[in-house]
Formats: sequence, C-alpha cells, structure tokens
Amino acid sequence: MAGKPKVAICWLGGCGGCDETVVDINEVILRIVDAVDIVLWPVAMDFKYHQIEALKDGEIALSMINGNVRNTDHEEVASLLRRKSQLVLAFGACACFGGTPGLANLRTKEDLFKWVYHDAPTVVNPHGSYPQSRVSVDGHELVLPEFYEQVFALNQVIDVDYYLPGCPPPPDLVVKALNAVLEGKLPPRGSTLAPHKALCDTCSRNKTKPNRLAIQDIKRIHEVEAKPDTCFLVQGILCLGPATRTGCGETCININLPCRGCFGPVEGVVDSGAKFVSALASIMDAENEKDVERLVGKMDDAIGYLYRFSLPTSILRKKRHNEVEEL
Amino acid sequence: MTHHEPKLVCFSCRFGWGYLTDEETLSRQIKNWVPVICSGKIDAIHILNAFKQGADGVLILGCPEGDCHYQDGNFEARKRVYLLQRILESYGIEKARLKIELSVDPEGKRIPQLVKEMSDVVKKLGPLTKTKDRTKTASAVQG
Amino acid sequence: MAKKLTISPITRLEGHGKIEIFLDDKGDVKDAYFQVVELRGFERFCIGRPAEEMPRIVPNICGVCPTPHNMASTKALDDLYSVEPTPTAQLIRQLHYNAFYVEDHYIHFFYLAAPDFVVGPDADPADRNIVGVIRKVGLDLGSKVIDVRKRCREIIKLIASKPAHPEGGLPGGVTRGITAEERKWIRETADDSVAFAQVALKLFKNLVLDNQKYLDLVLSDAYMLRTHYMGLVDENKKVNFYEGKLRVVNPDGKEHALFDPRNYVDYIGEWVEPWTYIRLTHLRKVGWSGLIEGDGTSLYRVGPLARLNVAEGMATPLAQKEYERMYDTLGGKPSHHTLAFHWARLIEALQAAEDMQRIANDPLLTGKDIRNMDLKLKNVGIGCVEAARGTLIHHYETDDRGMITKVNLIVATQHNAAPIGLSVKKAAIEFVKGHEVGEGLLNRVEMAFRAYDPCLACATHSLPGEMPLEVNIRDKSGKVVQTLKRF
Amino acid sequence: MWKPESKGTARVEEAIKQLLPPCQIKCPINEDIQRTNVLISLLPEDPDSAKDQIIEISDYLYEKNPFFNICGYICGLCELECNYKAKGGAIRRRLLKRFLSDVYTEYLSQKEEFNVIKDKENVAIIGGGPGGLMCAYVLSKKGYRVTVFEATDRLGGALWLVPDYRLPGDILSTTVNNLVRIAGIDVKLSSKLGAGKLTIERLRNDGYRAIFLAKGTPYPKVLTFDGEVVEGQDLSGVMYGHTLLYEVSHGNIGQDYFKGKRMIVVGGGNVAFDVARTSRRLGGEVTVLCIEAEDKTSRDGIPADEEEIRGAWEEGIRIVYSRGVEKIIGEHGRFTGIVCPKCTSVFDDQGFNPKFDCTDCANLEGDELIITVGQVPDRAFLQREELLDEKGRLVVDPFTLQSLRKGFVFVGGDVRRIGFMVEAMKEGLVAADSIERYLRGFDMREGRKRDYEGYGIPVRKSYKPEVEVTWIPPEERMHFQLIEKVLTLREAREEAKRCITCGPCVSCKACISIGFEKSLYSVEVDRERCSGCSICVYACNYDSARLAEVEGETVSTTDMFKCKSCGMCVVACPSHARRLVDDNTEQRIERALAVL
Repeated sequence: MAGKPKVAICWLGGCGGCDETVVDINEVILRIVDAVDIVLWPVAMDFKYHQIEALKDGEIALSMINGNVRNTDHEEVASLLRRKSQLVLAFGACACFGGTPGLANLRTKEDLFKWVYHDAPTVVNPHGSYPQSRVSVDGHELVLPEFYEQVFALNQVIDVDYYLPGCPPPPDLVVKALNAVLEGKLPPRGSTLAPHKALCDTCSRNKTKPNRLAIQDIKRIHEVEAKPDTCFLVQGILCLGPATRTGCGETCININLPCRGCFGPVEGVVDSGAKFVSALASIMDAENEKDVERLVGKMDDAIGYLYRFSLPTSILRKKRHNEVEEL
Repeated sequence: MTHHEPKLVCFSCRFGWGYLTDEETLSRQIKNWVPVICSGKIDAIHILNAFKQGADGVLILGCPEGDCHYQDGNFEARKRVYLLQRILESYGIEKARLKIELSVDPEGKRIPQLVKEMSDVVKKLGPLTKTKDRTKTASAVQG
Repeated sequence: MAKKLTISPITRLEGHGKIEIFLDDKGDVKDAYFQVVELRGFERFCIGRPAEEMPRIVPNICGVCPTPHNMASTKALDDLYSVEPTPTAQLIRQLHYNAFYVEDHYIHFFYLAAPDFVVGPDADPADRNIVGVIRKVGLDLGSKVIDVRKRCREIIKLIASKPAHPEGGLPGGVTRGITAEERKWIRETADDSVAFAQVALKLFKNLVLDNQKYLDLVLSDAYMLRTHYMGLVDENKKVNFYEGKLRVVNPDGKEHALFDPRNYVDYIGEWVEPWTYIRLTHLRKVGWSGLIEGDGTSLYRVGPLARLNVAEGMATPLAQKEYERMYDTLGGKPSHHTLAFHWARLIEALQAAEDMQRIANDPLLTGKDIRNMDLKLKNVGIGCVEAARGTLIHHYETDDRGMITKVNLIVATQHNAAPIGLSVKKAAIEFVKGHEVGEGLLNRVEMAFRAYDPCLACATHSLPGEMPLEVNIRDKSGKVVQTLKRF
Repeated sequence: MWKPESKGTARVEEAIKQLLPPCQIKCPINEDIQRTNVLISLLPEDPDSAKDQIIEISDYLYEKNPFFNICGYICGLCELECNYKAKGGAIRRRLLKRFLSDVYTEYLSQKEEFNVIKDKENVAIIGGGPGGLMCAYVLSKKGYRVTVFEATDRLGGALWLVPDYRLPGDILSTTVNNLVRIAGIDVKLSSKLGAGKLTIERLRNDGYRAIFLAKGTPYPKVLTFDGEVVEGQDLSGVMYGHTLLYEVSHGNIGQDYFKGKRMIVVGGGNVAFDVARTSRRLGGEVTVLCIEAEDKTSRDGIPADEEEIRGAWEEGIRIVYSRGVEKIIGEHGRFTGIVCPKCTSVFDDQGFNPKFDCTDCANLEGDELIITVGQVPDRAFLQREELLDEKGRLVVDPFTLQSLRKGFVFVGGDVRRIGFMVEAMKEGLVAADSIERYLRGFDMREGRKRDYEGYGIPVRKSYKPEVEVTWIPPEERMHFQLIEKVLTLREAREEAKRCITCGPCVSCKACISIGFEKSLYSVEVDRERCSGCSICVYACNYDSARLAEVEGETVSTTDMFKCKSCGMCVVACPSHARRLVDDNTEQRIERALAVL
C-alpha cells in the first residue's frame, strides 16, 4: 500500500471520552498525524463516509474503535471498518468488555423504554408515544436505527485483533499502541496492549497489606474516611485491584478511591468478576453462617461492583429473560 | 416447559461423600456428578460455566463444619456460594438454583436423593436457556 | 416534486442525531425535525447501584462533558445524605469545575466555532477547521489553546482522576485534598487562564465584532429565536455554574420563575415524540406548545447565552465588564441571537478563570478537612449544576440502604433539542427558496446547529456531541439527488 | 537447596527426612500416626465392613511396630506433642490404637507368618522385653536367624509389671507369642545369660555372630537418703514395688492380701502408682509419698502421668507430696512408720540432687512400706562380661549401641537407660540397624542421623473437644479388670477426624493410598501473572504460600515442604497465576459440563 498508513478512529456506543483521550496526547498526536493518514475521526475532523466504502478492503491499516454495540448503526459501521481494515483495535472498556453501559444488560429494552418515555417524573406523554424505528409524520417517513436487546462488546460482532482497555485508555498506552503499529512491533494477534499483571503489582498500597489479609467487615466508600496510604481491602473497602489489569496509572487510587475494574481481567482470565468472587470469598474472615450472611449482606450490588465495566463479556453476559420483569 | 427434566450439576467432597462406594457405581446413579478432593476447590468460574452450559441447578456437597481435611475448604465453598447467589439473582437466576450442603455420607446413598430433591425445586422454577454468545432481538418495541 | 433533506452526521449511515428538512411542492421549507437516534438507559441500569457509586458511573454518560455529570451526581449525594460539604471541599469541587469550564469552552470555541468566524463561513472548507484557525491566529495562540486545555485537565486529573472520566466526589466532600506544592502550579494555571481568556475575547472582538459582515450575520433574523431562557443564578442573581437557584425569564426578559432546583419537576416537562429518542423539555406551567417560538411558546433555551440572559450580571469583575459590552452591542437583554452563544461562552470562560484565581489563592484550599461525615440518608437527592451546554439535573431516589431505586436525568441538549430544530428550520427557510438549495445552506444551517454546542451524548445519555453534518437532498422515493457536505 | 517453585516430587523426597507432624517426631519410632488417623476417620459405620479395614490399617502399623496394640494400652507419648493439645485436647492416639487393638489382637493368632528366607547370620537377643523383641523382629524379617534368650518363663519383660487393669496379661501374651511366631523367631525361655554356662563367649562359639543385650533392669533400687542407704529396708513389712508387681502378675498374691493394712508407697513414678493402685485393689489403705512437688509443670514436679494420679486419687489413695524418707522405724523387726522431712528441691543444675529441711519432719505410721524408687540392671553380670568401665559405667556408643569393649555386642533398652516401653523398642530398632551394618560391613554411622522438624499448626478456626475417656467408676473397679472403656467405632472415627493432619503430605499420602488423589501435585506460580496481591497467602492454611522478593519484584511463592496440594490458593488467585501440576480436576469438570 503506497503512501502513509491509513488510520480510522471511530466511536460506536461510546461517550466520546476515548476520543478525548486521543486528543489528550496533544503534541504526540501531531507527530502521529504526520506519520499516518487519518481517514476517519468524527470527534476531531471531517471526512466523507462514502470515502470509507470506496476504499479497497484492507486498505485501512488500523481502525481504533471505541464504544460498544447497541444498535444496527453500530454494527454496520463496525463491520464496514472490519472489512476495510487490516487491524482492528478495540479501544477502551466499552469496546473491549461492553463498558459501564453494559450494565444495561441487567434490564430489558422494554423496561428501559417504559421508564424513559412513560414513568419518569418529568415525562409528559398524553398519547403514550414511544420512539419507532419507522414512523411517518405528516406523510414524511422518519427512520430511527434498530435498538438491540442487549449491549455487545466489539469482539462479539466482529473479529478484533488487539485490545486497549481503560475508561478511557491512558494516553501513554495509546501512544505505545500507535507506535507499535507504526513500527510493526506488535505482539501476537488477540493480545491486549497493556501490562499482563493485576493492579496490585503497581499499586503503591500493596506493600501495606498485612501478612494475612482478612476482611472482617465490608465498608462502602461513603461510610469511611479511607486512609490515603493503606490497601483498600485491608480497610474492608472493595477494590478490584487484585483482579484487574494494571496500566491505568492508578489514577483512582491516587485520588483515594478503590479500583472498579475499568481495565478488565488480567491476562488469561475470562471473567474477572467470577475470579474476584473466589478471591474475595477466600479473604472473607467468616466461618459461621451468620458472619457469611452478614458480610455478603454488606455487599450491596455485588454484580455492580464486580462487573462495572465487563458485564457483556462476563460468562453469563446478561440477565436471564425467562423471568418476569419488575415494572 | 412442563415436561422438562432439570439438568443438575453436582460437585461433592471426597472426604465426606460416597468414598465407600465405587465411583463408577455412583456416577451411574448420579448424572453430571463430579467428586472433588475438597469443595473449596470449586471455583466460582466452574459454577457460572455450569449455568452458561445450560445447567438448571448446581448442588455442592461439602463435608460437615469443622471436618475439612484442608481446615476450611468447605467454609470457603460456602462463602463463594453465598456471594454467587447474590450475583446469580442479579442475572435473573434464582438463588435456589445454587445450593451447598455441608454433611457426610460415606456410602453416598443420599446423593441421588439430594439431587432429586433439588431438581424438584428447580423444576418448579423452569428451565434455564444456554447463554448464547450472540442474541439479537427485534427492532424498537411498540409502546 | 417534494424533496426531503437529510442533514445527518457524516460519520454514520444514520448517525446519532439528524436533522430532517422537508420541502413542500413549491420547494420551500415545510418542516424540520431534529432527531436524536440513540439511547442507553442509564436511568434504568443505575437502579440497584449504591448511590455513592453514582459519581463514578455517570461520567460515562458523556466523555465530552463528564465533569458536570460527576458534579451534579456528587451534589445529588449531598442532598441525598442531607450533608453540607466542608468549606475546603467546596473550594476543591469548584476549582475542579471551573477548570473544566475553561477547557471545555475553549475546545468548543476554537475547534468548532472559530473555524466559521476566524476562517470565515464561506472560506475553503479544507481550511475551516482548527488547523485553519491556527494558521490564521498564529501558532503561538494555537499552541496556547492546547496548553491551557492541557493544564486545566491536569487540575481535573489531580482532583478527580481521569479527565475523560472523573471519579472523585463523595457526599459531604471530596476524596483528596490539595497540597501547598500543588497550589503553586494551580495558581499559575489560573493566572494564565485569565490572561488567555482576555486574549480570546480580544480575538473575538477583532475578528467578529469589528467585521460588519459577521456582525450582521450574528444579528440577522435567520439566527434569532425568541424563547424562554433558564439557568442557575446565585443569591445576587449573578451567573453561577456550580450552585444556586434556577431562574427562568420569558422572551421579554421578565422573570417567569425562580426556584430551587429540587422542585424542577413542577417547572420542567419532557415531551415524547415518536420520531426521536430524545425527550423534549418545556415549561410545564405553560404547557407543551409544540415547536413554535415567540409569545406562547413553552420552549426555553439553556447554555451560555441563556445563563447570561437570566442573570443580572457576572460574578467576577472582568467578566462583568465584558457582559455589559456584549449587551450594549446586541441591543439589550434578553438577547435572542443564537450566534451570541459563542460570545457568551467566552465571557463565561473568563468568569471561570477569574474564579479559579480566587480559589487558588484561598487559604482554605489546602485545608485538611475535606469531608463532612455527618450523613443522614433521606431517600431522595437532587443535584443541579450548569453544564457547559446548560442546566443539568440529576435526581436519585434510594431505599434505606442507600441503593438507587429511581433515577431521572435532565441534560442540557435536551432543553435545547426543540429550539435547535427551530433554529435550523429558520436558517433553512432563509437559505432554501423554490427548490434552490444554495451552496451556503449547509454551513449556515450548521452554524445555527453548532451554536448550541449540542452534546447528544448527554442528550440521549448515550452519545458524544459535536458532529459534522451533511445534507442529503432526496426525492420522494428517498433517492439522493444531491449531496451537500459540511465544508 | 530447596526452591519454592519446585516441581514437587523430586525435592519432596528430601522433605521426608526433614519434616513430620509433631506427634510422629515425639514417637521414638516415628509411627505413621497422621496417615492412619486419616484412614481410621474414613472407616465405614457398619462394624462388619469396618473390621476388614481395621485389620488392613493394623497390618500396616504392625509392619513397623508389632507392639502397636500394646501401645494402645500404655503409651500416649505422641499425645504430648499434638498440635491440637492447646485447642481442645490432643488427638487421643493411644485410644485409637487401643480401638484397633480390640479387633487386631484377636486376629493376631490367625495372622500368617512372614515368609522370609532365613539365609543370614545367627543373632542372639538377650532379653525378651520390648527392646529385645523389637530388635529380633526387625532382624528376623530381614532374613537373620534370630534366637531370643529370656531369663524368665515368658516373653514380655517389664511389660508384665504393668497391672492387668491397665494391660491385661492375655493381651500381652497373645501379642508377644504371635510376634515370635509371625516373625519366625527362636525363643529360649528360662535361659538366663550369666547363669551357669550361658555366657557371651559361649554364644559366640555357638555361632551367634552378633548379640543384642537387652536384659533390662531386674533389680529394685534401694531407698537412699543423702547418698546413704536408709536403714530398715530389711524389716518385715518392707518390700519393693516391682517385686510386688512381679508376684501379682504371676498370680502369687491373693485377693485381700493387704486387707485393712495401712500401706505406704514411696515413689512418684508411674510404677509407684501401679504399686499403690494394685495395693489398693488388694484391700490396703494406701498413701503415696514422694519427694516431688504436686505441680507437674514445675521442675520438681511429680513424674507420674496425670491419668495415674487422677486414677489413684479417685480410688481413695492419699498422696503426700514433697517429702522424703529419712528413717524407717520398726519395732521388734517389724515396720511401723517413717520419718519424712520436707523436700525443698529435687533437681539442681547437676540433675537429681534432692535437698531436705529436716526441721520440718512428719512421722507417717503404717503397716507396710513399699519402696518403688526405681530399678537397676544386673551389674555383676555386666562386670563379669567386662562391659563396664572402671567407674562401673556401660561403655557403649550411644549412637550405635555398639559396645566399645566387644564389637559384636550391642546393648540397649532399660539396661542402658530406663525409659518407656517405646524407647526400649527404639533401641531395639537402632540395635537391629547397627547389627546389620556390622554384619554386612557397612559404615556404622553414615546416613543414620535424622533431624526432624515439627510442623506448625495450620490456620483453622473451629475445633472440637477430645473424646470422653470413660473409666469404670472407682467403687466398681476395685479389681484387676480393665478400667478404661474402649472407643466405639463412631467415637473412633470422630476422634480420628479431629486430627488436623498438620504434618506434610509426603510422610502421609493417605489420600493417595485410598485413591482420593493421584499424586501430590506441586503448585506452580507463573511470575508473569502474579501481582503479589497476597490473596493466596490468606487462602493457604499451611503457611506454604508466601510473598517473596524475587528479582526485585514481589511475587507469591510456594513452600512445597508445607504445601498440601489442596488447590485453595489456585482457586483464590484472581490472576490465574497458580496451578496444580498434573491435577486433572479442571478437565474433569469441563468434561462434565460439556455434556450438559
């Protein structure tokens, strides 16, 4: 392929934060922009969509796709970019694992719609209208994309070559990844372009763990004034550090908040939530039934803690539907 | 779903259950039975995978309190089960579908019974469908 | 033959938001619809989450303006736990918030608005982007923009972790204090921001106000829309981004309402249309008027111009001067000139920078008392801030363990969604006559659209904001007969 | 030498040498306590099917210790070092063996002889007590032609001095008689070495290439005060405890022999209490008098077992602590009482060296005085055989038990140092080993030294109380029948289950022998994945998983000495950084789930 390598940066069901990060690599971005030919980057510059379609298959060297897949648009764009790209990089937690919005997999589409367009306190909806994928207004045909029943991670709808987790991925890893592509120094396909180990490996508080880490009580972050230099688990505050890939730069730890897992599972682990359950159970200091119930009882919203960013790629993916919705 | 026979997976601790009966004989009586050296060796991953694979229930048989050959493996298992029950409920899987019993039965005669009892409970809850990796549904709902 | 113009983000087959313009048989504009085409349902899947985790979850609503969500959420927790943050915590939060205002306002002005004015609406499309702006204003100023943004985001990072996903904020306080060391560079950033804000305003004056052609454009009827306005004001009815009462003025500038945001439900209604995923807000007390402007409309606008329109003035001296100059130029309050949003935006950036300066020099900033632990859960919590793009309301309800049972969110672009449609329609009427779709159309239309800096991510609690547009002209069968691109 | 990331087995063999559970270290012959505890805990509930397995377990124990059933009555050494001791009472190992014994002793008579070709040298064992028989047993199994020369008319030696209510004679005789049969040992009873022509020289000439001398201590120790023999030990009414026990065991003493007599037993050891409780059963009013203090834990504390003291007390025996015997008073050649000064200290840094305060004297009147302050060997004989040095001490290499005077003679058991039965057995083992080395011309010392290291107590929260030991109530036990009830099958299983198996797997392997596990998997830590989060450290109950600085980074490691291959750390590890090498549990689970 002649000329500079073509690069596409694109969002699907994302929040734009990932694109902001790319903008955040300020000066570096200029160098990159010199080195590559950005054929698509909605948040920062104009481009013509049909130009992408006009490209030869595989003509794009790299597509960095952020956001999850929630509707037909997302999937079509994802598939198009897959077709046109040699490499697809799942960029950010949403693309890699579904992200926070993946928690919507605990709800049905009906439930979502019912609240948003009917039950919410400020809704004024005398005709009981709901958005329609096709509707004709005064004879004019108006179309909306098809809204899927659940949230998908990128690799659940197209093949993904590399993963760069984080919410958003930190600039330094973005730069690393881009350089790796430009210099053709990429690890085997399917790799995650971040360190292999768990957050504890780089967390400054890890040293403060006592010889035997035992959780007698579970505290919620608003209930305690967390010691700024002690392991959160030691303080009984749930921290997903042990089960979460490092590389984020401990940004949350640094402002004295525990890890919620935006970097997803460590190398070789599929469902970090499940793994954390096993780990947590081991360090819960509770032998009799009462203590277990007490501790587990304190773990309000276990699934929200353990799968904050990764529900769609968890082993069970989403809430079962063969049970009645509480509406 | 009236005629469905629930599929149960049963893990049991070797030190507490059926060690006096030949394994072949028992596994003929108990479907999807996996004896393990210690109930504490059962990972949450295993249990979730069981449900993913379409199990309607998972039964864990550990040895009695204080009897664990490895000190507290049965307690570990119980803690995991209680935690998982919470998570399963969020997934829409009733907690009754995951059960742990800490007791002892060297001959293992009770295992088939316990499995039966649990399947009866699970049967009432209906079947769980296999988790498919890709399930699209119809377009925007009608109000 | 009737035609249908689809103005849709060039980045999508259909996209996250589109504007549909329908022509009648005469070829004049008949209708315009601003459609928002996605939804993620944060309001639903946040149910069951612990309330105190919300400030860490809601920034995912929008990565372009995550800070206001994080802040509104944190304030909702103050209310939920009926707790007053410590003075130091207040300062740290406001420092965080002002830093965001500065960087967000400049991002918008220089990356999105400036191309139109600085480079010019009719300039070569290829130049009408940030690169073109930098070429015009000089690399120094250009890199200064990048520099100010970067340094403001450093402050956000210091206080709230990732700028694109702030995590800080707890009921009654913040998670981390500020050290004397940090104060030093914060102060420098604040000073430079103030200086830069003035430079930016000067630039605006030179390039726009001193250019009769642009000034006419700003004041032209095409970019005028008579609506109500809503925004937060402090006890002196001065502009406030972080807290205060919501004030609504009618198209004549008379006070329609002044209320505690906690009572927003009594004043704000959200109308549902089958052709968009966004709920159209309007004044409940007036009642849904449909998509009309002027007297009798129930529509109101939010955002920079709205905030200045509802306020009696700015909260900081330098900004106040600029405020007065603006209204002199625009011919009094309220101003209905949509393009004046840009001007107001720059004035606000100045206030934010001045406020940063004040905070950076406040001895309490480095105080150790960053949390008030006296929490009393009361099951309902409502938090309201002025997001860069307008009023943002987070409304949570919980059970007795502080677990979320209800969430209602009202975001800036929602308030503006209907007006955006109207503004676009007006611009279109101006430039589409008898089937003649002039080359300038798209950009004119788009300038109207862009003035609101609509963040559709917020609007749908789902998708990111600024997007390029494209006009498709289709015949009845929907076949594209002509395509006009945004540049 | 040991690397934490060991691949297991290879190095684990080394571990055997080094680590044992504390009980097995305490046991002089290092019986496989943990392993058999596990096996007992898994016995079936149904007695009949349990029986075969009990015999299996017992056969296994018998291989190493043909007296284990006797231990079940009189030896509880291992219990003193049980990790459970402080946590609700030691595992009652003695009672467990006693439980096995009830089935096994009966079975012994049907037990087949070992078939070993006796193609090795002749060895003479002098003394048919536990030490001699143990040595004979081992050598005989190895193919040596062994002859035991026993002075008395029956095998068992000092074991016969243990009263029937603790160790029934028939159990003892069944055991020893079958032992020699099963192991194919020649026995010459009533053949007292040193009496008549039977000398070491003679045995030598008769073709015995090596001799193990385990003659024990046939004579009572006389009572001394301040280094002087106390006069009056020849009075009528004064006798020696071990004479009494000997006569009683031969049935030479009638039921109410001491009826109405005021008996004074001098001595604080177990034998003294045997004597006292025997005298009580013979109708006497018994007072035990000892120089030692009541507080067992103090340096001068009474040596007798807690159970003995309790038993005696229950049976109405009075105990006078911290008093010695200065004078024995008699009238007309008949004993009437003793003068007992306060004993202020028993031991000093030199060892046994009692001090008395003669200003504080008590007079104790009685009809019979039984002196039970110890036994002594047949010095005259040892003298004649030139086995002593000029100071009259045995000249024996304490490590090999080889006589330094006569290389083919080995000396052990009580004759060398008075001790518990199992200590004599241990000397028998050592002697057997030495004799083989001697006869095979091997190095006498090489590779014999074993430093055992005990195991710490595993992390555990729930403990169970020890099993109730039930004795017949005192008023009903004034006879020579066993007073201790044997554990029921259920009790035995429960008690065995209490064992926290704190010892290393490599010295146990019970789980493998019953097919629960295929082998002892070693734990591998993948350093590429381990973040050093230390969750495994808590998950591990054996202090095996630990954090260590390896090449500058903190990672978890596994000490295979202590690892139980339970896999708890593997499950707990949130990074999949740990795995059990060769363990197929994962695959078994996957297979099961695949067919769903």
